[in-house]
Amino acid sequence: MNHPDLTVTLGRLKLANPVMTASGTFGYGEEYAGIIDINRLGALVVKGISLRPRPGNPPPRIVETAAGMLNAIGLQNVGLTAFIRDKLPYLRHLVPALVVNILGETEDEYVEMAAALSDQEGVDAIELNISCPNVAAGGLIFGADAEATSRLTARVRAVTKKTLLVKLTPNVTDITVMAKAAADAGADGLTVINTLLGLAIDLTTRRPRLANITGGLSGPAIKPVALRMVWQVARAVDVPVIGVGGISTWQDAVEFFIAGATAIQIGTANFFNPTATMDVLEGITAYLTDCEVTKLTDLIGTLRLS
Amino acid sequence: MNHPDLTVTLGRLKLANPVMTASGTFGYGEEYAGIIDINRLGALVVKGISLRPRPGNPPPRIVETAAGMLNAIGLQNVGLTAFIRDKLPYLRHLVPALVVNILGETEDEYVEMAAALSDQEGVDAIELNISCPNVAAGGLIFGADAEATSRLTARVRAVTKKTLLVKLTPNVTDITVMAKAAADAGADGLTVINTLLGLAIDLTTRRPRLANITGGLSGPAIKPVALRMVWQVARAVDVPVIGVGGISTWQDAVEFFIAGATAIQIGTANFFNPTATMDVLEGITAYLTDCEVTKLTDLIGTLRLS
Amino acid sequence: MDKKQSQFQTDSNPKPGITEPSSGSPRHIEAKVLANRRITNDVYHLSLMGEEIAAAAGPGQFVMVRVSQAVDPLLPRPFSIHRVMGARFDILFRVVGQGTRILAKTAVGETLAVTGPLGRGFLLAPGRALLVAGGLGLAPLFFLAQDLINRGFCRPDEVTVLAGGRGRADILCREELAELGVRVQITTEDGSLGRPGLVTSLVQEQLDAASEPIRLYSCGPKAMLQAVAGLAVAAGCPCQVSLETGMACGLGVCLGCVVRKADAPGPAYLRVCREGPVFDAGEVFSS
Amino acid sequence: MDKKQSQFQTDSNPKPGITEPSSGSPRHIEAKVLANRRITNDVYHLSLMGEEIAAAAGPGQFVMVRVSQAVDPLLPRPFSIHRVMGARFDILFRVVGQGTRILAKTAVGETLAVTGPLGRGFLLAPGRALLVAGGLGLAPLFFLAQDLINRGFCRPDEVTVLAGGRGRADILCREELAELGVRVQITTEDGSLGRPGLVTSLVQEQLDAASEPIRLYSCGPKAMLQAVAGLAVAAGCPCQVSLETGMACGLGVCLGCVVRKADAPGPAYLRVCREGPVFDAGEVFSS
Ligand SMILES: Cc1cc2nc3c(=O)[nH]c(=O)nc-3n(C[C@H](O)[C@H](O)[C@H](O)COP(=O)(O)OP(=O)(O)OC[C@H]3O[C@@H](n4cnc5c(N)ncnc54)[C@H](O)[C@@H]3O)c2cc1C
Ligand SMILES: Cc1cc2nc3c(=O)[nH]c(=O)nc-3n(C[C@H](O)[C@H](O)[C@H](O)COP(=O)(O)OP(=O)(O)OC[C@H]3O[C@@H](n4cnc5c(N)ncnc54)[C@H](O)[C@@H]3O)c2cc1C
Ligand SMILES: Cc1cc2nc3c(=O)[nH]c(=O)nc-3n(C[C@H](O)[C@H](O)[C@H](O)COP(=O)(O)O)c2cc1C
Ligand SMILES: Cc1cc2nc3c(=O)[nH]c(=O)nc-3n(C[C@H](O)[C@H](O)[C@H](O)COP(=O)(O)O)c2cc1C
Ligand code: FES
Ligand code: FES
Repeated sequence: MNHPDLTVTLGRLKLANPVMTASGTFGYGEEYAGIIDINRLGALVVKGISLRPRPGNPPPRIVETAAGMLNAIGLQNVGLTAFIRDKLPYLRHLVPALVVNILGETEDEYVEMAAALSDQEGVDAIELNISCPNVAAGGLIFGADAEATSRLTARVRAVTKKTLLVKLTPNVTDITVMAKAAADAGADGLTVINTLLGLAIDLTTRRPRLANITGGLSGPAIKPVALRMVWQVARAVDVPVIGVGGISTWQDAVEFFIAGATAIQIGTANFFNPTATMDVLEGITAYLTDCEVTKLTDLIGTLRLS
Repeated sequence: MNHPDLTVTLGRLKLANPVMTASGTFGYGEEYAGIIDINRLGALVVKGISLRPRPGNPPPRIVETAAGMLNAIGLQNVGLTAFIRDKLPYLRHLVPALVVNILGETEDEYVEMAAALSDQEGVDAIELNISCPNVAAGGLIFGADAEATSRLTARVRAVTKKTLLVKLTPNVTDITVMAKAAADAGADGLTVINTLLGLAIDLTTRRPRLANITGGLSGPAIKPVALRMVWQVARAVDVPVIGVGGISTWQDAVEFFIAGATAIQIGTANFFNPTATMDVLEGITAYLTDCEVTKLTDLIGTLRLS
Repeated sequence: MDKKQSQFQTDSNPKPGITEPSSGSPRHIEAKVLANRRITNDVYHLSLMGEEIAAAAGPGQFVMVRVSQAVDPLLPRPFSIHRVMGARFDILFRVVGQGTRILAKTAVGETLAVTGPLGRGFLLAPGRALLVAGGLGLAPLFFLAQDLINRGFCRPDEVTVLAGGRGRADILCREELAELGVRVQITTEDGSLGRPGLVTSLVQEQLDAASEPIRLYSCGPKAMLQAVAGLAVAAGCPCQVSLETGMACGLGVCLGCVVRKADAPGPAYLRVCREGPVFDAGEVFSS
Repeated sequence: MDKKQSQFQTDSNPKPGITEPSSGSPRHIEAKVLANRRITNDVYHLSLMGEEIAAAAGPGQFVMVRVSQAVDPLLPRPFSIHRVMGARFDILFRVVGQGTRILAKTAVGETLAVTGPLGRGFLLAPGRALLVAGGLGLAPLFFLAQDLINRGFCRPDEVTVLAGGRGRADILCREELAELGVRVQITTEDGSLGRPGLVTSLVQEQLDAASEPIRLYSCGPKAMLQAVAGLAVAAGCPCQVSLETGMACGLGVCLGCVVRKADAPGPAYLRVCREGPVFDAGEVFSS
């Protein structure tokens, strides 16, 4: 059999393959340059950007948990202007599609950022983070409210022709409600999921182990929850779903495709296995070849229920 | 220092110590009799009982996940009548407090069961499972709806003087809303949390790995989420909170006490360490002694935030 | 379930008696590794020290072994008891995944948390015995053969072991069986040892040739068990089968390991760890 | 951050030059375990094969080691590079928790996934050097002492190592240091070796006695580093400190390992894995 066709489409954006990095876990790509060939990625999602630079939360910012980790980085980033000036020139020339993850404290901030990025050559998609649990203002409130999700998505949609992804939070009763709100308001794709809100306590000091008190749980621990939500969302909406949450092996990735994901993002796995993206890419290719599936898209959403 | 005082109070029920078993993970106690001295437990929570016997879901019913497991047992149980007839006589004579976990398909069923159990000597508390994700009718719908939670709790409260615990689901946007609903309607305590809804897929068959499709995620993987919710609920209500979710060591248990739990339940840990309850009990005792805390209740809710 | 338990009164007698399978109160111990030897390409022979378990174990029972102190993998793994010698008990295991991979690396002198003996083992009975093993199914059947002889149920020449495997490497314990003096016949799918083909062909021959009633005891892949049970029923011979399913607790509390009860009116389930792993074929395979 | 990076142009030169700390492009390799020896009660000396890492490593840099293939523990562990010999590099580690417990059991011949060399190491400079180690802080400082001499920054007698520990067992590498020919002074809190008390008392003496400017390089517990930095500032001597924080990636992407930047107008953070682990004392301790 020939090399299987791994291309997938998100809105009008075509990816050479479905393997993306998850925001906040891959820096701006450069950091991995000596370790993997980042040009083999389908897409690179950069760390969340805010309108103004943010110093982030005080440390400690991370805690290891059973098969997972909590983080409360607090969206430390250089801000939109510096991003466009200092980071984009390098990123623009990479082969993978470039997805810019943004987080605003207000609707207006999201809209302003999306508009500014729309003019930027080399930015292929905007991912709205309406689900970051670690920022006091903004963030979670949008993601847990269908009406706010709808309004925000529509307003951003109105100012950009770039592929628009909306990243959903798992910390809701029914994720399909938020998914439909975002899809109906014009999202080209949905990223499912962000982190689960968690807490860890230091027995010696009796303080939270994160300075921010709570943080976002990621890693293999959350994979079953992420997979369930991807499956639910993929059945509920017509736009492509990007699966993320605990994916660390090609087997994990294939589960997400079968559940209905069109593409997948790898987050925490980059930390404990810096070649995770490449391992997953190679594994998917081999799996499709073995199963004689010529196109990855033929695998998507093939979960058998009876 | 003397042996620390481990007694805790749930409603009018006094427990010799805060270590309980979690429903569905300890059978009816007998099974562990050769392995640990079950009379050293603070309380024993039996497998969920329904009004009529239930065969449960077809297999496969369990899947191992990273630091966790999914289960979809489907509440296989002998039914209320057989429970009272066959199991209660043995359970009644055990030292630990006896908590009967019940799940109804309708409000009326819950009320009928609670009323029947109220007459039973040896039943110390009733735990309303309004959060089981694996039963098609009933279960989750109550737990994700504050009004339904309130109404159900009030109706059950009206028919029983036994200590009434309400067990909450984590699969909601804001667990404190459900917690307040249950507490205001007369619950003596809240059990936090039941399992997170998850999915796993078999790559070979492309089927869900559970016959029930989705299942409940438990074990160390979910501990950070459970701890966060216990902390949130303990701050939101005045009734005692029973912490459950991923507790497998005494350190885990102490985190829950600091977060605000009055007692803790051990579930999945019984499977991978059948002496977990005793290990936790001994560890808590040693910790309190080391820290010169004379009463466990002095530890509860002592999380330092500044 | 209740019916079955009362029928055998299992909990009152920790040792296999004339007609009762083993099912005592299990113990949880830290067992020292006495040996961990690779015996074929992917099969290991693990010896553990544990008087409480060894003394109570009967053929067909199993232990749950926690392979590491980490919570990945989370759950203990079930393994049949292969033999007991004084305070020592052995298991044979094949490396198939993460847990057994870790187990293979466990060094002599380390300890493993083990719970057992668990489940209901084989019901021993006098008279001619046909033990049908597929691959590692031989692990508990060796223990059974030994016990049938040592406890006086059978003379060695009354015990026939049929061992099937894919190839020569799958046929285990040949020397040990020879020492016992039982009759052994072998099939391999690739013909590299014994007769080429499936073990079920030998079963049919044995049944055909039998002049007296013969009891079947079988352990192996599910398809094989089902085939063996079918042949036994057709020949009117009693047949016990030892099943495997995924397990969390091994103690009967999680209700995760069930199989459908055969020929029940509605859906009804039996716990492999408690009502099994050894069942009368008719309990789990409908005829 | 950006300012600092451009100041040192770190990424362009993978080897420590006259004034530049090491900071090349890290590699991710499967490194074979050549030796894993217990050298004190709870400290191990691990030797790994990895030309790519050994060749690029400079003193003060570290590696991330994944202790097992399981996802518990999930994250790789950071360890300072202790020495390099050809294609081999060594670390010293103390068993303090789950990860190091597993690492201690790793056998010769197994492989470990290792990423490195990581971070910015010590800035080497000519002239008298005072290396102040607390406990395992000696691991990277030994490498530094060796490099200062081998690369011609210092004559052996220009390098003084002050090693402090709780007791005699905490004072590591005494023979290796003796071979290097550097001056060594020891303090232990329990007085079981060298002078009783804290290493900082020796630092003060050295500073007091110094006739010429002296450079301090320090690695150890945070309180010690802070004290050493304070003494150095008071004496007007440059001081580098190597910090430890919890890390997830080691590569600068997770932003999890930060420390507060000293004397910045608002809150600003430095990544220990990237801008560090070696900092100029003034960057991280306010004066
Ligand atoms: C009562 C009982 C007795 C057993 N006795 C033995 C024995 O004596 N020797 C022995 O080697 N094994 C025995 N097994 C099977 C053994 O428990 C599994 O092989 C083991 O748990 C696999 O663990 P793992 O982590 O290596 O593989 P996993 O990573 O858990 O699984 C690897 C692969 O094996 C499959 N698998 C896992 N468990 C089973 C199972 N029970 N049956 C079939 N496929 C499975 C998985 O689906 C997966 O494809 C027994 C099982 C039971 C229930
Ligand atoms: C840049 C850097 C270089 C290091 N070099 C060395 C070295 O050369 N040799 C060595 O033995 N160790 C070194 N460490 C520390 C080492 O990384 C930790 O000891 C190790 O990660 C502990 O892993 P564990 O799983 O055994 O312990 P865990 O179970 O993770 O932790 C056990 C206990 O140790 C504490 N702990 C964990 N990590 C640290 C830390 N970084 N600092 C202080 N306390 C900690 C925990 O809070 C906990 O109380 C270094 C750390 C960093 C950041
Ligand atoms: C350290 C860290 C930083 C993160 N930063 C962001 C971010 O800036 N924006 C965002 O949308 N998600 C962020 N995430 C969430 C991840 O992109 C991803 O949704 C989540 O971690 C689940 O995937 P995983 O289990 O593969 O890590 C971050 C996650 C981690 C662990
Ligand atoms: C196999 C299994 C069966 C369970 N059955 C019940 C049940 O019948 N009723 C109930 O309220 N919770 C049930 N639970 C949920 C547990 O009581 C507990 O809330 C959950 O597992 C989280 O705790 P853990 O992580 O310590 O297991 C079950 C959990 C498991 C794993
Ligand atoms: S394995 Fe838990 S009931 Fe059988
Ligand atoms: S450890 Fe990830 S940025 Fe430093």
